[in-house]
Amino acid sequence: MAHITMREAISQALREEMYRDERVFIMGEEVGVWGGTYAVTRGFLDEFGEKRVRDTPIAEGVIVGAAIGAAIAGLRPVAELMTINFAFLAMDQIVNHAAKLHYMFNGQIRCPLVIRTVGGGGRQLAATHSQTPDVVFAHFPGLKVVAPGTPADAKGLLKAAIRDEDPVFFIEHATLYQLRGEVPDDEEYLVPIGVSDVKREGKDVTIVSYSKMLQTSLQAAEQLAKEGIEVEVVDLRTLRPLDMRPVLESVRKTNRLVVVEEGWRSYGIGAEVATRVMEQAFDYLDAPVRRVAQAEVPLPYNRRLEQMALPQVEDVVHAVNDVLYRKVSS
Amino acid sequence: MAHITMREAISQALREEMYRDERVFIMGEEVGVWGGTYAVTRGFLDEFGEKRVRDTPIAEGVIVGAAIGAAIAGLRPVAELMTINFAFLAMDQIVNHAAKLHYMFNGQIRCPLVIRTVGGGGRQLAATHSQTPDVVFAHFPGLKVVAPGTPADAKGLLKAAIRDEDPVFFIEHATLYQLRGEVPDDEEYLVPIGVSDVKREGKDVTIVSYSKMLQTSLQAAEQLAKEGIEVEVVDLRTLRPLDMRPVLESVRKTNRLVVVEEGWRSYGIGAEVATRVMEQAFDYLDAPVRRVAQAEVPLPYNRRLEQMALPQVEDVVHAVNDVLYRKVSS
Amino acid sequence: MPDELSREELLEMYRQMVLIRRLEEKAAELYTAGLIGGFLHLYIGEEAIAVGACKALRPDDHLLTAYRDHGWAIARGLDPKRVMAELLGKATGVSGGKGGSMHLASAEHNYWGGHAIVGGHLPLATGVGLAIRYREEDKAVLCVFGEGSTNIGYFHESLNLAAVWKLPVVYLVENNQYGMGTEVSRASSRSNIFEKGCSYDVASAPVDGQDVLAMYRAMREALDYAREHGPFLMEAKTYRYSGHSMGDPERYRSKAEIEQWRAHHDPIDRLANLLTSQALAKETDLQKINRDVEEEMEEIVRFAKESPEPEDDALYEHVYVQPVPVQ
Amino acid sequence: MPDELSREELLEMYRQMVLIRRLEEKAAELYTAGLIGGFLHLYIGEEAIAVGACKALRPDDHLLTAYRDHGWAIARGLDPKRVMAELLGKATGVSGGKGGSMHLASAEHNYWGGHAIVGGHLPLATGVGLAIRYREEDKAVLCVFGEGSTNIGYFHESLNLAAVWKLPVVYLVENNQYGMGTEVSRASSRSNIFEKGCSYDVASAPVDGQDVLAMYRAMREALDYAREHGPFLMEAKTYRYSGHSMGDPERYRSKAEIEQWRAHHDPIDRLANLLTSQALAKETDLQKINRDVEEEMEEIVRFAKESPEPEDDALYEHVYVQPVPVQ
Ligand SMILES: Cc1ncc(C[n+]2csc(CCOP(=O)(O)OP(=O)(O)O)c2C)c(N)n1
Ligand SMILES: Cc1ncc(C[n+]2csc(CCOP(=O)(O)OP(=O)(O)O)c2C)c(N)n1
Ligand SMILES: [Mg+2]
Ligand SMILES: [Mg+2]
Repeated sequence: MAHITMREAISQALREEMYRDERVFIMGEEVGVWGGTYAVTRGFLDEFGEKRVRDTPIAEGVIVGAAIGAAIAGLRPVAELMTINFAFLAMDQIVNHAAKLHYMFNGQIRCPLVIRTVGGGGRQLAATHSQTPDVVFAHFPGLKVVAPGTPADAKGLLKAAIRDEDPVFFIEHATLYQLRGEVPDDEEYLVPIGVSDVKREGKDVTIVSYSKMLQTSLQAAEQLAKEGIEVEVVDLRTLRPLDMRPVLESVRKTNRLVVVEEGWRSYGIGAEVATRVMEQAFDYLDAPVRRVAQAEVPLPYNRRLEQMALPQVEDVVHAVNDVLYRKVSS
Repeated sequence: MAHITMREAISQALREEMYRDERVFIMGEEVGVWGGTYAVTRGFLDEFGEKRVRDTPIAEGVIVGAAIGAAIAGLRPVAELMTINFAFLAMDQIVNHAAKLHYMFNGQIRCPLVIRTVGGGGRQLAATHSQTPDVVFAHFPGLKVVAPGTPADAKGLLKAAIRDEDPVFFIEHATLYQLRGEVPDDEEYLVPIGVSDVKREGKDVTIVSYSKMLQTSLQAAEQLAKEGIEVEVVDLRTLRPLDMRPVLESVRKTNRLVVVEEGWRSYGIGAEVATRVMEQAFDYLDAPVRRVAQAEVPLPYNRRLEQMALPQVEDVVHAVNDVLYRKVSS
Repeated sequence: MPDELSREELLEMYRQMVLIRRLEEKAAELYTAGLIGGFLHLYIGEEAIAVGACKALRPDDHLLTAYRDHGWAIARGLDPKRVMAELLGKATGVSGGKGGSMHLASAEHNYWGGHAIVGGHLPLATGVGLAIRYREEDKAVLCVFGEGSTNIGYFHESLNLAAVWKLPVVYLVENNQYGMGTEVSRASSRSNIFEKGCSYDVASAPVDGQDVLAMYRAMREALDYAREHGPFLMEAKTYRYSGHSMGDPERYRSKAEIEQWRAHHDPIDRLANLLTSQALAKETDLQKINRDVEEEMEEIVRFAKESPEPEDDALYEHVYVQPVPVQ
Repeated sequence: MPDELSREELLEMYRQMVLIRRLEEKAAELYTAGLIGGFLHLYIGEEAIAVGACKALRPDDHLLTAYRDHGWAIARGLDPKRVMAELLGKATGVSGGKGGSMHLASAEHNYWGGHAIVGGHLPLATGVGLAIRYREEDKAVLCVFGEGSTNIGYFHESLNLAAVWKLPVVYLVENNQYGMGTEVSRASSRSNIFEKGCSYDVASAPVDGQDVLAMYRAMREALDYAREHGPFLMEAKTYRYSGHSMGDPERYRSKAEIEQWRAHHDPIDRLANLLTSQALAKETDLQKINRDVEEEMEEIVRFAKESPEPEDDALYEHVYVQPVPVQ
C-alpha cells in the first residue's frame, strides 16, 4: 500500500500494464512530449519511446477510430481523449463502431480498447468544457463505462479495463487528480468492472454516487454522522453494466435513497438507479427517492454561478434530511 | 381536416413554412434531386429552387454546423440528417454548439434551427442504422427535442419548431411515414412544443409513450379494452423540456404506470418518467412502474431476432397486466 | 500475355466477375421476393475493381470496405454460399445473420467488414495500418469507399494521420460518380478524387476501374508503395448500373447514361474481349465458365435458403466478449 | 506611405497592438492573483494578425475565432473594459460573465465568438457565409483558427462545402507552429498550411503574420476575392511568446527559440521601426501612445474589478430564447 494521488494511481496502472504487455500503447493529444494535459503520462515518452506513447493530431474521430483499428488487429490501445467534451467529436466511432463491431460481425471482431477521458465541471471552463455527460455513453450496450471515485479504484479498474476484451470508456474526473488514498502496490491488483461497492456503511439512508460525487457524498455522510445520522454510501464505479445488488441490499436496510451525480438531472444516472430501485425494491422505500444533480443549464464561466449549478455537500445533506423527513433549520 | 399520411403532414408543414417565411430553407443529403430519402421533400426542388432546397455533401458535421451558422446570421434553416444514427457524426455541433451558444454568449447568439432526423428500428438495417437514442439528445439543456407520434402532431410540432427561436431536434420515425390520420389544413395550425397530450382516456392504468411506441401503446390499449381494462395513454411528444403534468394527473387517477419506449431500457426515457412520478406522486402508485423497452443489444439484421428485441404490442399488454397484478395465461 | 498472370489466373478473374454479377442478380430477385430485407447495394458494373484489387492483395494483407461489399467478399475468397446466407439472415451467414448485406466480414480472410457508416471505416483501416507498423510486419491494408465518402471529416483525419505516421494503407476510392443521387461535382470540390491527395502530400493516381488488369497492376504497385513508404490514394473510375440500393427511384440520371456504360465499359465484356482477341480463351471456354457459375449459383441459393435461422439465444450473444461478474 | 493607410491609421494600428499586449500582460497578472479562472490563452507575439486583418474587415463583415480571442475582440473594436470584465466573470463582461476568456463575442460587431472546441466554429463560419450568399449581400466572413486545428474533420468539411457553394469565407490559419505542445510537422502532413487548399481547389496564400501591413494587404485582397469568388485559405506565419495557456510547462520548445522570435520578429517593434524609419512618427510619439495605453489600462482594470458579479438569476437565463408553456 502506498498513499498516493489519483494521478499517480492512474499513471501507475498505465505503466504497469505497459510493462506487462507489449501490445499496450497510448495514443492521444499531448500524451507524449507534453506529458499529458493532466500530467498522467509525464515521463512516459522517455520511458517507453515514440512507438508506445504517440502524440496525435487534434482529430478525435481518428484517434478513437485508429485505436479501434489497432485493437481489431490485435493490439491493446489506450486512447486518450483530452476531455469528455471532445468525445462528442468521436461519438460515432465510440457508439456506432467500438460498441457494435463485436456483435454485428457475430464475434469475429474484437475491440479490446480503453478510451481514457476526463470529465466534470468546477474549473470555470464554461459550457463546452465542463460537462459530465457520462450517462450518454452509458446508454449504449456493447460499451463498458467506468468512472472511479478513489485512487485505489482508479488503479484497479484501469488495469482491469486494459485487460478487458471489450471497449471500455474510462472517465476520470478533472478535479480528483490530487485526491490521495491508499493504493495497493501489487501489480496484479485489479478491481472488477461491473461491481458496485459500499464505501461507507450506515443504516439510516443510502446514498448512491460515483466519481467526484462519491467524495462529495462521503463528506456529506461525515457531516451527517455528527448529527447522528448513519449514511451508507454505495459507489457505482461502473455505469454500464450497472451492478444494482449493493444498492438494493442497502435500500432494503435503510429504506431511503438519495442519488448524487454531477451531471444534469433529467435523463441522468439517478433516474436509472431510482427506477431500478422502484422496480426491484418498491415496497422497501419509505420515502420518494431524491436526486441531487446539476442545474439544467450549460455551465457558466463565472465561479459563483458555476458553483451554484454544481451539487454541493450541503445539497446532499439537504436531500438526506428530506428523505428522512427531517426538518432542519438552515 | 384531411386524412393524410405522416409523410404528407411533414411535407405540408415544411411547404407551408417555406411559403410563409423566405428565411426558411432546407439543407441535407439527398433532399433535392432525390426528393428526400423518405420522399418527404419530393417536388420541393422544382417548387422552391436550388437556393432553398440544398443538396449537401455527406458531411453531417458541417451540415449541422453550417445550419447553425446560417441561423446565427438570421436565417431559419431546416437541416436534415438522413437518420439519427448519423447525428452522432454531428454530435459536437448539436450539443456543444447549437445547445450552448445562446447561453454561453449571454443571449447574444440565437440558433433558430430545426434538425430533422429519422430514428427507429424494425427495417432490418442492423446495428448502426436502427437506433432509437432519443434520450441521448434529450439530456442536453439548451436543445428542445420533439418526437411526434401522429400525423397531426407531426405537422403542428414541425411548424412550431420552425417558428421557435431555439434549436429543435425533431425526430421522425422511419416506420411511421405511412401512418394516416386527420390533419388540419389550417396554415396556422401549431402544436406547442413542451406539452404532453392524453391520446386516450382511461381509468385503470396509465401508459406513457411517444413516437412509434405511441401507436404500439394505443394498439395495446385497444386490445386491453376488449378485456375490460381502460388504459389512459399519454403521449410525451416533447422529450425536452418534459411536460409531466398530464402524466402525473393520469397516475393520480389510475395509480399504475407503464412507460413504453423503443430505445434501450437502461438510462432511457422511461427511467426519467418513472423517477419523476416517484418524486411527485409517490403515494399514488399502487404498483412499481413497469418499463417496456428494447433488449439491450445492438439490433441484429435477422428479422426474427430484430423483432424479438423490439417492444411489441404483447409486451405492452403484458406490462399492463403486471402493474394490475393480473394473472393471464399466455 | 498481360503481365505475369497466367491464362488460368485470368480465367479465374473472369469467373469471379461473372460469379459476383450472377450472385447479385439473384440477390435482387430474392430481395424482391422478400427473402432479403434491409438495404441491398448492388455492385454490378464495378466488379473489376474488387477482382483486380483482391488479386493484388496478399492473404495476410487486410481489407476493409463500405456497405457495397458483396463483390469484395467474393473476390477476397469468402464462401459465396455463406455470403448469400448472410443476405438471407441465416445462422450460416458469414456474420451469423446479424450483419446482413452491409456487414459481411471474415476474420480468417483479414476482411474486417463491410461498414455502413459513410467514411466510418477509414479511421479503422488507418488503425490496422498502425498495428502493422507497430509490429513491423510486411503487410498492407486496403480500405475501400465511394467518392461521396471523401467529403466527410474521417477522410481528412485518416489521410493526414496515415501520412504523418507513414502507415501502409491504400485508400481506394470507387468513383462511380454518384453518392446515392448526388453527382460528384455537386458535392465535391474536386471531381478527380485522386487530386485530393495533395493536401496530405500523399501519393495518388487514377485508374480505369472497368479494366480488371489495369486495376490489378495499379493495386499491386500501390500496395508495394504503401508497405515501403506509406499511404496511397487511388481513384478507380467506375459506374454502377443499378440504383444506389434497391428501390432507388433514380431521378438523378438518365437511362441513356447507364446504357452507354453497359454497352461500352462493361468490365466483364472487356476481359472477355481481351481473352478472346489474344486467343487466351475461346468463346466456348467463357460460355462454359458462365454455365458453371449458373450451376454454382443454384447450389449457393439452395444452401442459403435451407440454412437455419439463428437461435433465439443469438440475440444476446456477442454483446460483450467478456460478460461481467454480476448483474 | 505604405498603401493608402494614413499616418493616423498606422498609429492607431500601433496603439491597438500595444493595447492588446498590455491588456494580456495585465490579464496574466490577474490570473496569477486568482481574479481570472479557467483557461487563459495569450496572444502575445501574434498581435499583428488580428490588427492587420480587422483593419481590412468592413463593419458589416462577420468574424468568428477560436478561444485565443482577446486580440481579436480588441482589434474588432469591442470595449476593452468589457473584455477585461468578461475575463473576470463580471456582469458587465461582453458575455455577461458566462463565457469567460475563451468566449468573447459581440453581436453588434458581428463578432460571433470566441469558440473553444478546436475547429468547431469552421462549420459555423461556413454557414454565416451561406447566409450571405442566400441574401445576396456584399459581405464576407473571416474565420480564424490555429494550424493545429487544420487536422480535424471540420476543416475538410468546411472548405469543401465552401468551395462547392462558393461561399465568401476567408479561412485564416494562425500558424504559431504549435498546437498546445505539438510542433506542426508532428501532427500535420503539410507544415505549410496554405498548401492544404489544393485538395479543395481553394485559392490560398501564406503571409508574414508578424508584419501588420502585409497582413492588412493580404486580408483586404482575400476578403475581396471571397466576396466575389468564394473561399480563400490564408496562412499567417507567427509565434506565440507565452505558453499555450497559463500554466504550460513548455517542455516542447526552447527558451532560445522564443527569444529569437521576440528579438527579431516582434510585430510591435516592427511597426515601430517602420514608423520611425519612414519618419511617420518620432520615438516620442510612440512613447506617448505607450503611456496613454498604460493609463487606459488602469481604467480598464478598475472598471473590471469594480463591476458587479452576475445576479443569481443569470444562472437560469438564456438557456432558451423561448421558454416553454408548461413545466
Ligand atoms: C455518415 C453517413 N451519412 C449518410 C449515410 C447514408 N448513405 C449511405 S450510402 C450514401 C452514399 C455514399 O456514396 P459513395 O460514398 O459515393 O458510395 P457509393 O454508394 O456510390 O458506392 C449515403 C449518403 C450513411 N450511411 N452514413
Ligand atoms: C476538439 C478539441 N480537441 C482538443 C481540444 C484541446 N485543445 C485546446 S487548444 C488545442 C491546441 C490548438 O492548437 P492550434 O489550433 O494550433 O491553436 P493555437 O492554440 O496554437 O492558437 C487543443 C488540443 C479542444 N479544445 N477541442
Ligand atoms: Mg459513389
Ligand atoms: Mg498553433
